[in-house]
Amino acid sequence: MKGTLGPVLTVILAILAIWYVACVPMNVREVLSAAERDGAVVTPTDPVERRDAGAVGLVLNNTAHLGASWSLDRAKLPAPHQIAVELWNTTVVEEMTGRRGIVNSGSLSNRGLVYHAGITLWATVLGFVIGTGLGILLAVGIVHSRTMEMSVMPWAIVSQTIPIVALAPMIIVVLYSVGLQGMLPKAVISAYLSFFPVVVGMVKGLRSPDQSQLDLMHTYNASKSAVLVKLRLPASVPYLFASLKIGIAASLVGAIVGELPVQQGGLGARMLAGSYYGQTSQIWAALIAAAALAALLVWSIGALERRTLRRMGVV
Amino acid sequence: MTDAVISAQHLDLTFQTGDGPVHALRDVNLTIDKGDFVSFIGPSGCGKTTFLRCIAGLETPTGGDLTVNGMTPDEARKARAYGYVFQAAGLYPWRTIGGNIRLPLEIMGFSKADQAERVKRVLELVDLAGFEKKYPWQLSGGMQQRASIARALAFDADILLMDEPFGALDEIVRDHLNEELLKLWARTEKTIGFVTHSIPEAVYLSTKIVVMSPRPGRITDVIDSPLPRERPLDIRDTPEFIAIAHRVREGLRAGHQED
Amino acid sequence: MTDAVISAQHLDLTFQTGDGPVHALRDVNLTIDKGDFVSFIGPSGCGKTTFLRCIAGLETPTGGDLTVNGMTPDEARKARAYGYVFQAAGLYPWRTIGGNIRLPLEIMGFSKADQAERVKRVLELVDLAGFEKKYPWQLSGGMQQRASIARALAFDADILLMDEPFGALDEIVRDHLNEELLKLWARTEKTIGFVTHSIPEAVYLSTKIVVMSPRPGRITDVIDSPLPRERPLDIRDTPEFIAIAHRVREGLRAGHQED
Amino acid sequence: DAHADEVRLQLQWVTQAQFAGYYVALDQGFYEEEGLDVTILPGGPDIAPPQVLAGGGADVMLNWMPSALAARENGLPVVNIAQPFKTSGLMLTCWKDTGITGPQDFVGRTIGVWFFGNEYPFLSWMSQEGISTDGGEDGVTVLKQGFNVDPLLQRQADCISTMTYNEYNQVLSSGVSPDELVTFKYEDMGVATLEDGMYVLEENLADPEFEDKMVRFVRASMAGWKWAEENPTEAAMIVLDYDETGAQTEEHQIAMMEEVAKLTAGSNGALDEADFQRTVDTLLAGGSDPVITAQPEGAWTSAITDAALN
Amino acid sequence: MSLVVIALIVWALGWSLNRWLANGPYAANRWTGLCVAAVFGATVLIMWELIVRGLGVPAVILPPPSAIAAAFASSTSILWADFVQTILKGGLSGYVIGCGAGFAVAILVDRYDFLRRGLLPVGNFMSALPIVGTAPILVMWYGFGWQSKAAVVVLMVFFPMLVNTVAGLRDTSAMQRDLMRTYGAGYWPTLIKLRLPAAMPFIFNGLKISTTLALIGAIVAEFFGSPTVGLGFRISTSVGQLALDMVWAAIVVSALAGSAFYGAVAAIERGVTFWHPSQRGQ
Ligand SMILES: Nc1ncnc2c1ncn2[C@@H]1O[C@H](COP(=O)(O)OP(=O)(O)OP(=O)(O)O)[C@@H](O)[C@H]1O
Ligand SMILES: Nc1ncnc2c1ncn2[C@@H]1O[C@H](COP(=O)(O)OP(=O)(O)OP(=O)(O)O)[C@@H](O)[C@H]1O
Ligand SMILES: Cc1ncc(C[n+]2csc(CCO)c2C)c(N)n1
Ligand SMILES: [Mg+2]
Ligand SMILES: [Mg+2]
Repeated sequence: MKGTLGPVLTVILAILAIWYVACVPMNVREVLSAAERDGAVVTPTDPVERRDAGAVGLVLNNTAHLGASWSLDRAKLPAPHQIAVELWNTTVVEEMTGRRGIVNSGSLSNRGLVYHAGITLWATVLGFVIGTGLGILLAVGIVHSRTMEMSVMPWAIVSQTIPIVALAPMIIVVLYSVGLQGMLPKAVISAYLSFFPVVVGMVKGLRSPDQSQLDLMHTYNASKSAVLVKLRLPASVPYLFASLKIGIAASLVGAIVGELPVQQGGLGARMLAGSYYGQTSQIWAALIAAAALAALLVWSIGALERRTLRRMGVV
Repeated sequence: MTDAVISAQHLDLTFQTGDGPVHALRDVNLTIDKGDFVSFIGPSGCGKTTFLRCIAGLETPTGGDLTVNGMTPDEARKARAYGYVFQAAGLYPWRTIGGNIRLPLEIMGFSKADQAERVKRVLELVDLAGFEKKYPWQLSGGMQQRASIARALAFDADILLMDEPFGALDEIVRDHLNEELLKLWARTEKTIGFVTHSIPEAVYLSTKIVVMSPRPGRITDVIDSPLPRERPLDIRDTPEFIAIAHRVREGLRAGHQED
Repeated sequence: MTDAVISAQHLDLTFQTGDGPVHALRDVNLTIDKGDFVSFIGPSGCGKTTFLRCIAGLETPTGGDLTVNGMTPDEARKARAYGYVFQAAGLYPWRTIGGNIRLPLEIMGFSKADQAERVKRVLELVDLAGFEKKYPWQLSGGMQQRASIARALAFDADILLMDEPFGALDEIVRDHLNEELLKLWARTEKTIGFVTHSIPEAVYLSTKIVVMSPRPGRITDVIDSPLPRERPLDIRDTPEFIAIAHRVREGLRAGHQED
Repeated sequence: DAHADEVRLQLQWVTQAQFAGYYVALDQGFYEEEGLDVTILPGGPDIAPPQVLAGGGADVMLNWMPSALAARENGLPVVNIAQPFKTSGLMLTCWKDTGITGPQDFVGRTIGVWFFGNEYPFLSWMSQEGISTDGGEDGVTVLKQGFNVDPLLQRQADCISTMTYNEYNQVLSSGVSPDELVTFKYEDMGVATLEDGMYVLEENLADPEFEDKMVRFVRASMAGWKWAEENPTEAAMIVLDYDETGAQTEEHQIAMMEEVAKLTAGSNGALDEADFQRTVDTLLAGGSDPVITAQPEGAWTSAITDAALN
Repeated sequence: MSLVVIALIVWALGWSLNRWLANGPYAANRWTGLCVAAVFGATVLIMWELIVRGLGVPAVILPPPSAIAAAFASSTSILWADFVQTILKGGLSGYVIGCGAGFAVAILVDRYDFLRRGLLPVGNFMSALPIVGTAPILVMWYGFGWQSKAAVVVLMVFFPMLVNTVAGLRDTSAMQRDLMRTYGAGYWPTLIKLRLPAAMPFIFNGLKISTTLALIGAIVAEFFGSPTVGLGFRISTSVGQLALDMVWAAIVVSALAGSAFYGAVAAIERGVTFWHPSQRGQ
């Protein structure tokens, strides 16, 4: 942690600088079209020619008309401050002044990011808990049964090549048909995505005790359950947490994916709505909210990890 | 043979591995009496660990007879007839020293009060009173090894099997622990099986030294030590000591040259 | 001091760690002459490794003077004045034995033909001819350690620094390698700095034994060995040998008792 | 009340004024008056309403007739019970400066089309025009259009599919003037197909209780539509209230409502057999690769609307 | 209903066969693992078929495996074109570019500690951007063709590759590095002769993780706009047409391609990191 602040700030500043510069060529065609509509003469005049011309060339030929590069409504690449404004408006401003904001209505506004992040968060957590629970159970099974290991493990790997994300809408419809609606279908997708890292990590963790640690148990004539409780599970804790960090991030992706087809709120719905109406800064704002949520979740797991390991005495 | 605690007759063990069978023990005959301190010495791979594991019921011989306290090793294991100390201390890092010593007691179902009492007693025995609440990594290597001995002593088995317990420690600490071990043995009158690589260690500690040689592992020499039971550290500079050490070294060298 | 290959004067080294400074070496004075075989012995943490690393230019002293071949250690390192052998063989597992020995030669820009020739020669020197194409993990620990010595010898530096090279090996193999090392030293007339934990090893090998004690690490005794250069293995049972060993042990014990 | 009959309606897109009639009926209590407890399930990308219907996740769905008829041929017997949309709102919107003046100019162009069961009208149209859609030199290059008008604005396509009430407005509101565009309404091209009909599973219709429920549902929904046509602003506001994503804007929904009203204006809910036949003919005329291969039988019924509207 | 009972019987049979295989006399055989997995897979397929038929699950919800196989067999040319479009053009090119860039940046980041401390946290944050949000943006930027899919894949695989490579380059023991220093070796010899070889297990770990990510990225990106070919296009369009058998056939293609891709990388890994204990065991 020590000594990262300076470099991180530097990198962020560099990214922002590059971003602002990139806005010009990225948005140049829209900027020029808008300028042309306002009566400016741009070169080349024909929009079809402009489509086929290089962006840098357009920038160089029309340096006088680039003022709008950082303030376009439907920018191909919105400028950072546009996103910041959007973030501010959809969090603080909306809650303070919006018709449905917390000040005026007493509940979080569905036009604000906080409300949607909350929806996503709960689906994520629910899915994560389900996925982690099942993952641990399967890992325990795999470690104790050779049959289970040999049968299930290869297919668990193959299952990861199935583009579950692409199937999300179908899964949701299928779950509809068995009467599951609302948060649960999203949680199922979340669980599916977080399940695999947990299985892999826990199998590794439950197997991490070395032969002499197992032999020690054997010399005590310890039962399988005693070995599990007193040796395998404690030994697997560091592995578990490493997997949980991957798992919770995957879970978040799952929840967001699950929100795309069912437009009933959540950051996923928000992103799609942004895309649907060409509100690029809305997509970006939702994206950043999602990344921040992910960072928060991973950090929480990390904090839990530190606390647990300290309680266990493992530094 | 009335007093034989451990008795092996024509013991044979072959491991089936991917590269074909490994003959780890061949025709091993040995009797260990109650109260003996027996060291096993031999080059790497000669089967010392394997033999100790057979006694502990952790490995099943493929031939011959082996009894521990008159039972099969597996029965003896289930009767918790012995404590086992591994090369590395092998304390569970998530348990305190006290928790580690309590581990076998929990598994064997001792009462809470009994557990606490025993932990206290063995910690004193190995000179670690006051370290109960510490975690293993807060202790030096030598202290950890003492804790692992305490763990093996906690449930008061008559036999103590130790597989290179001091292999990872430096010579000075090792000397010190050897002294302590002898005292402990004198106090508790346990039967001890002890694996080591070090000739001085074997000679210093044992009443009986078993020299082994590899491929296939077998016993080449059994030396009954004429040294007194009471042994100060500088007994190692005496001619008797040096003579035994010499005999052990020769036995080892002979085994080595064969291959 | 005409012949001094390595010379340390009032050497001091303090590590700055999270828990405050660690005084690893204090006022170390030592001269090593050409052709000497110098062993460093002392309890764990007394600074043996640190001192060797200072000589190798891998660690920078915080005080005092140190010269190697009349240069600073760093210059000596860049001039490739020494070969260094670590405690574990530390062969790169993705290279064959031959490839490992070739590694320094490639880096130092020897010609292909020269490389092949040297690899062949040092492999013979350490008795590993025929193993050039094998990978490290296909060899026993002792063979790996020999290969790592070969690697240090390949570019023919005058100084050989060895940090517990045989620490991980069993006594018999160790004896054997000690014998080999002595022969090699006699043949090549190199100056050798050798760290060990083992008193017999130190006494058996050295012309000069440096006893160190910890916290802060310093030299407590320097023993010039009266043993002849030619040393059969059973010189270890002679009274001279035992006397030196005794002196070393006393020196060590004294250092230990202080804390 | 507790005895209200439950009806679940699956929309084919997100909550927006395209579905105003149903939200108005819900909001104004028209359903309640009919003794119905209606749940409106918003759709979204990649949610196939027929699939939801088949899985029992909904009782009624809204769908475009080509998609519904194709589902019928694929073994899912859905039946149109009402058709609130009289006129098609589907059109192609092209840049004028590409020089496109009519379908004959499509050759060699890139055209954005909605898939997911919505591609059938376009494919029928092109095969009627004799234009290949396989992307060759002498045909059009078809893109699977996403959910927005970016492909047109970015000029990744020369033409894209738009709805009169939605995407076209979006193009305009991004600063493009109508003069810069050429539009081809399917209605004008003679290839219009029926949109946004109400469909149920055939087997359910056999149940008189269900049929009665549908009668009441259609009656209330049509009342909702007529209310919405008369009060477009209020209707749009109602829709906004039901939008859980909070993404819709007032201005856009009002504009959408005004356009949608034009499409529903001609319908009292009953399906006009001539419109049905025109749709079927268009789809059958698909040349080598027709959307449906045979005249559908029993794909619609007037029983519900007959009962509902008298 | 009887079909469901049969399904349960099949399950019991399959499982006991596997128990016997896994613990019986052939347990050590190399092919037994494959057999057990195959038996398990076959059991699941048979149960699927029987249960779908037994319970009369509509084909538009879940088609039986036989129908999927039939659809697969009758549309091989379509599926091949989809495979080429999505996996070879979008996935593979993105994979190569993304992994290559991740590797190159890792070398840079490793060289300059300032960059490591600055870039990794920021990169970590950015890697949390879900693709479902970035994909529409990239489709807008790079068009509907495979290029935008490749861009999505690049974005997905870049960071795992970067992190793994950086971790790998630091995974040398102090002794191994000191050895290089005793030779007076500079940055480049140390990189080439020590750090890169030592990093290989990590690099391959990154490469393996990236295979599945590449596949998923390429497919999902097609949902946000594509030409009329590709696995993602096929899946989404076929769902709309209620051709669920075709959807599953496309999924089978993706699973096959993914497994083959993963297997190929793993095979190369075995060749390159033969020396690593994890590979030597087998
Ligand atoms: N589980 C096993 N499977 C196969 N071979 C084994 C197994 N355990 C030990 N061996 C082999 O049996 C022989 C004896 O091994 P053992 O561990 O008993 O030797 P050791 O004398 O304890 O050696 P060390 O001093 O190195 O500990 C060796 O060749 C070893 O490789
Ligand atoms: N890089 C370092 N940073 C901080 N402290 C160090 C470092 N290296 C060594 N030390 C400390 O310096 C002291 C001397 O260490 P050194 O490794 O030289 O001992 P040693 O005699 O080689 O011990 P051993 O026999 O265990 O190898 C020890 O207390 C050690 O903890
Ligand atoms: C994935 C997907 N793409 C397009 C449509 C077609 N569609 C039917 S109604 C409607 C709203 C128009 O504003 C649209 C776009 C769909 N249903 N799903
Ligand atoms: Mg052993
Ligand atoms: Mg050291």
